[in-house]
Amino acid sequence: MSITYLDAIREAQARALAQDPKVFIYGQDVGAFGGAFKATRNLAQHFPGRVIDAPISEDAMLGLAVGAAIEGLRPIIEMQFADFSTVAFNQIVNQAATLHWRTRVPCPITIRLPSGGTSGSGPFHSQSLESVYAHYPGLVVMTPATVEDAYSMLLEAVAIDDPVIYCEHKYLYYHLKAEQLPTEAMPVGKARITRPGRDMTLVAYSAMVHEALAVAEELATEGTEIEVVDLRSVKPLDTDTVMASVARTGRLLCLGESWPWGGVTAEVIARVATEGFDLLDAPPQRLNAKDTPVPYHPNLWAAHRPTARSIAAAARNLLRL
Amino acid sequence: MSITYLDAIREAQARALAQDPKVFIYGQDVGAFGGAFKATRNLAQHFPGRVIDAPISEDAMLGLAVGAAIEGLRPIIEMQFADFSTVAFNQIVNQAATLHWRTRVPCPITIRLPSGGTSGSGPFHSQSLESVYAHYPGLVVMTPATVEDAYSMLLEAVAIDDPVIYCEHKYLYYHLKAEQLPTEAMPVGKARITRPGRDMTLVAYSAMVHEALAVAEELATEGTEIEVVDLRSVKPLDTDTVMASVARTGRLLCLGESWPWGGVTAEVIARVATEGFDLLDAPPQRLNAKDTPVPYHPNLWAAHRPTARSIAAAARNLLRL
Amino acid sequence: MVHTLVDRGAVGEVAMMRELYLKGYRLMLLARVLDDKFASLYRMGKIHGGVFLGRGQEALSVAIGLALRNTDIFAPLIRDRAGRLAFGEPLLDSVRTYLGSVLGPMRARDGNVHYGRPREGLLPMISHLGAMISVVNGALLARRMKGVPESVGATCIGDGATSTGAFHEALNQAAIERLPLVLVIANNHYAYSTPNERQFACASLLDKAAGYGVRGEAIDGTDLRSCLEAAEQAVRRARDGGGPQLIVAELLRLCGHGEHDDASYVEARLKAAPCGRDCLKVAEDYLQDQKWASSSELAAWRMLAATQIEETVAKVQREPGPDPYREDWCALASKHLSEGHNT
Amino acid sequence: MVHTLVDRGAVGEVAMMRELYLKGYRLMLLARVLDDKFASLYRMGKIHGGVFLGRGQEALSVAIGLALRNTDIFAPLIRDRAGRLAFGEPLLDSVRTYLGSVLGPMRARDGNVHYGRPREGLLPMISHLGAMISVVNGALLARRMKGVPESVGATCIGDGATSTGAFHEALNQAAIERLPLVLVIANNHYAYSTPNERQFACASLLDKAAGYGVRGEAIDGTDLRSCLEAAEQAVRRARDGGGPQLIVAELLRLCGHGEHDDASYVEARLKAAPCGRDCLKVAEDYLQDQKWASSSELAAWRMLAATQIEETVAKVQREPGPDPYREDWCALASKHLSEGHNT
Ligand SMILES: Cc1ncc(C[n+]2csc(CCOP(=O)(O)OP(=O)(O)O)c2C)c(N)n1
Ligand SMILES: Cc1ncc(C[n+]2csc(CCOP(=O)(O)OP(=O)(O)O)c2C)c(N)n1
Ligand SMILES: [Mg+2]
Ligand SMILES: [Mg+2]
Repeated sequence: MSITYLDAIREAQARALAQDPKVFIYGQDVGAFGGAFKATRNLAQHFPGRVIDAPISEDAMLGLAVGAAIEGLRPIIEMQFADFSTVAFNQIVNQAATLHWRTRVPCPITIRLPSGGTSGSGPFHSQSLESVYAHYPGLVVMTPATVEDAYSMLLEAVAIDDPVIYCEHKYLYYHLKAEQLPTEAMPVGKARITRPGRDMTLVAYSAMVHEALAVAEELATEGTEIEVVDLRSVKPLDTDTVMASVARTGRLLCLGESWPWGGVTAEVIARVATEGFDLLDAPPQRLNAKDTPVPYHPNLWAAHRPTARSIAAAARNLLRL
Repeated sequence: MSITYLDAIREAQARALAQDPKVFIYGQDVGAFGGAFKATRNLAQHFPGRVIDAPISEDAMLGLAVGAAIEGLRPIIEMQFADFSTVAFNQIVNQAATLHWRTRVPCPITIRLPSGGTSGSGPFHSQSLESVYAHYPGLVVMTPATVEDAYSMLLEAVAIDDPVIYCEHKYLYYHLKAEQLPTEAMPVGKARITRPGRDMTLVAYSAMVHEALAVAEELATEGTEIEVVDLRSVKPLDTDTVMASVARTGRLLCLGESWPWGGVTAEVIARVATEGFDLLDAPPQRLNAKDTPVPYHPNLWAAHRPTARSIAAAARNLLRL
Repeated sequence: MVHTLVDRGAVGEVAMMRELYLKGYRLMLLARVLDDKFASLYRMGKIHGGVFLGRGQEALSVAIGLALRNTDIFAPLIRDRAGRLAFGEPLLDSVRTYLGSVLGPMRARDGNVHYGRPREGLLPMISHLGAMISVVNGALLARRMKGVPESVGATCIGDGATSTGAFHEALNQAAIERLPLVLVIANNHYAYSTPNERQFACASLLDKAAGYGVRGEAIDGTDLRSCLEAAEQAVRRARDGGGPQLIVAELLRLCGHGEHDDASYVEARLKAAPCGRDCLKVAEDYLQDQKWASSSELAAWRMLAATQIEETVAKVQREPGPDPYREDWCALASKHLSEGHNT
Repeated sequence: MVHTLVDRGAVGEVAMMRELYLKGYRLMLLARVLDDKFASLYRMGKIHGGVFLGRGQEALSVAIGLALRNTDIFAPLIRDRAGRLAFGEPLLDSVRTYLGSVLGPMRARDGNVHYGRPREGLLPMISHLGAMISVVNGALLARRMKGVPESVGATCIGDGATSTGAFHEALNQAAIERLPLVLVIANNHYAYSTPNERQFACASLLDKAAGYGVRGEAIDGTDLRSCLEAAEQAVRRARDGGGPQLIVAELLRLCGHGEHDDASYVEARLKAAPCGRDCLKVAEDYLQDQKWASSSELAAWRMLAATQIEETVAKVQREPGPDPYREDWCALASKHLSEGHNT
């Protein structure tokens, strides 16, 4: 049996619903239909009354989640696409994210954002918004890159007493497979050394981890050992693991699929530069998507985001190869 | 005669309305009442039908602005507080910011955000959102720190063929005075060396520029010369001027009033670290607000944001004083 | 606080209404005197930031608070001092919040009208208008899911807030789920300086009810009795499974938007109109007409309220403000996930 | 395109309606055959991303497009292929957009239903539902300010989009400014898989009109004649200063939400109901009843449409896709303010 990233998200929700009567799911078409991506398929049947179809009202969807959380429930909100969370933005950043700090009452909400680019999806069905949410206090932002993490981190997200922005990458939904679901997991907030290497640290998260691994493979054939760090969550950001890796390699390249101004790559580099300056044998480098909306056409889309090709070039450059 | 930062904003709008019939102002209470901060006082009387009261509908306010821009007008939208722009977020980042890239049709909108903290304003009337907007492609983000810039940059904002997020700092409204309005101005996108100095570069913008100057004053009495760079606009960000300054001083401290994760200070440091690594004689440093909502009580508010005190400490630390 | 006007014959009815009316009046009075106190503290520079009063809206607000049980949910807005007190909020909460006492429910992290006790069903508003309605929906849905006997949730908004997308999405959401929501619109004819004509084009805000498929009632917000009856009925209907109830009350804000505002834009014709009456005076006249209270009693009650408030303010003024060095500066409940990366 | 049914006596009336009906039918037919072509190209894997069709909604859509002048403003949504063609959009635009030709109006930067010509009053939708209505308002307000003789702006949305805050804010805004907006709600009874019962609780979406103070009309969206008449009247009323006009049409989506969707959730009772009729068949029957067209003419027209489309598709398939190295990768119109900081 083989499990996709998408299956893992469905299984995690099934388990969360089974384990805890306080958990429910609310989102457009999540009920009998099973969701636009089928991430909730059959859940409405197995958990009657706990997988609820929402109207096209993202603001009210999030407001409702906060009210339910105040009453002790643990809602999972599915946005049909991450891009539409902009309509719920106010309730996320000003209502959910401030509740505990203002009142001591926890706000355990999981907001699932089907994120990231896929060919042919265009400017409004491709966005990666992790950096926007991570800037705000009061939110945890997860960016799982593997089937195992998709599963265990979603369970963690539901268990955490704070609003969690769970960025699930649509490109990984079907492309990524695992043999079985994990039985244990790394704690949230810890980055993973996905591939060890001595020559350079390549920091990535979400779908970019796989581009990073491809590049590491490629350069390995040329005798260069790249260490790939998967951040797993961008807030909290595991500076220690990144720093420890840079301490070993002396070189840092950071990857992000979102826009270049600010965001994850800026934050990672700023932290290493301020706290680990002397560990660097060369200027740290970053690679992001281009500073335009995400294009529709495959030709443009492939050129808009970092690819194994552009990453390899940046890596060679950094390694003076 | 003495002109405040707020007067300058009013005068700039008066001049824009007088110069160009395509300009109009739309916002809550901006008409006969003159706006919550009186930034449009008397404008409705002088420009009948061109200073329009809006309902409490931020999303529709921005949508209307985009439609008017498509028809060749140049709307100025006043948000009553920057914090409420979250309700218009979708129209700003997905409608206004993508229009030109998608269709070649320019979208000349000026969005005025009364920004930043003032004592006793609390979590929802104090926010600094420049970093959130700067992350998105298709927006220009201005953060004037002086009366002269408030005036000339607002006129520029109206003249620019793109959506401009104009962050006007509420703390400067009355505190800042000038003798007269400027007759010429620096181009948008150029940072200003507000105070030259050889020992360290202190990068700031908006209200933080004045904290920076106070610290420079203080340390000058001890024989340390701090160079204060006012970014003026955070997107575009004038990396060249910052880099040139760091080339002279070898030391960089970057200030921001917004939250610590990502944002302006991360972007500035990331750029200097990647492009000007060898210019640095010491690890670059940053100082932001704390990672919580902006507190209501003056005691907490003063401790939440960088102050002359905490900045001076960071500067001394960086200078090994 | 239960106040079902079960029919035990006219006499019982009248007796109950008298009791309820008196209770309502005294809470209105307390709220009014408290608001006056906040206004004077503001003028004396004793309050940080803005001050927002409910003057002229006490009858409506108190009626909502009284119609609810303390096990219900209430999300007051900026002009609901009276409703808060009626719902059972301690006088201390508003005083501590306005004076920035660290002992207040928001620990001086938030201020003025932004306070509450979520654990006790009293939801603290965020500033963004319309945003609280769907939060009430969520609390009500949660209780239904948990199987707690149907509790009611009430929230108040102004005429201006009806223009927000949040209002629309939330009322529609409540209607779809047939939630026991009582949504009270206080049409005080202005949103800050903006008059109704610039806020909506329907003949009456009540016309919105049908578009959501909810029951609506229009009332005179200056008349305590109409408010008490309408609120009680709406809450009962909601509790009995009648779904969301909309109340539209006509009244006037008898103060500025905030104490910084002289409200010079308020039209004389409105001040002269029925909606411009002071609900407190209306109630006092009614009490005396009905011989439910004498002028001396009224005076005594006012004294009592003033004393109670002076004592509370004096006590709170001796309480400490927050100490930044004692703050954990952590926005997360999960401390272990905090970055501590705070500078 | 002007089609005012000025009264020149019954005969003239009938002649004009015949002409208009025939024009409408042939545009519906063109849209239908085009949609079928896109569906087959999708199945052949010749289209990147999703394909969204207007099958079953052509009568309503075409009526809006025909009622407008080409100097008016039109913001179509995902199911408005017919309305676009009726408004005067070249067949090439949709084909180039779906096939990703760099010569298309969006230069392959955006795709499928996200295209238009803002300069010609044809606004390209963003995906976020409800977001285009206030943009139409802005265009209309601008024209009023510029003093161009009142042009009308029309836009279509679905039943699901009525739940968005954007819909509410924008319709209210249009009502306040009394803008010549024609807002068409195509109630096809589903939002993706979500039925009306989970989307709103009012008896009819028409009940919303009064809450905004706008005029509303409910029509049978499967009957071309009713659609033509309602659209023409609404546009005229808007142009004559009657303020926003709401049209609520009952119909059914005779395809999946997108071509990836088999729509198995659509209830049989709805398919059997009047709203489930295929507007194209209804029109064909009507044409024959009225002796306005013979079956052989209908067949010939369909052939003609097919040929025209095949030629266009063949031409576009020879056109180049976008070249990433030719792109300026700059989102700003003010190139000098671009950071060029693109990696
Ligand atoms: C979304 C949003 N936009 C703007 C504001 C600023 N604001 C605060 S109160 C107010 C007027 C509210 O009017 P109304 O809803 O009628 O309530 P009232 O003050 O009359 O009681 C405005 C515009 C806000 N709080 N929220
Ligand atoms: C704000 C927003 N939320 C969610 C979506 C995803 N979405 C696209 S189409 C659709 C259903 C729309 O239903 P309706 O408005 O009835 O139009 P129809 O498809 O039936 O023509 C949804 C939920 C969206 N586009 N925008
Ligand atoms: Mg009001
Ligand atoms: Mg529909």
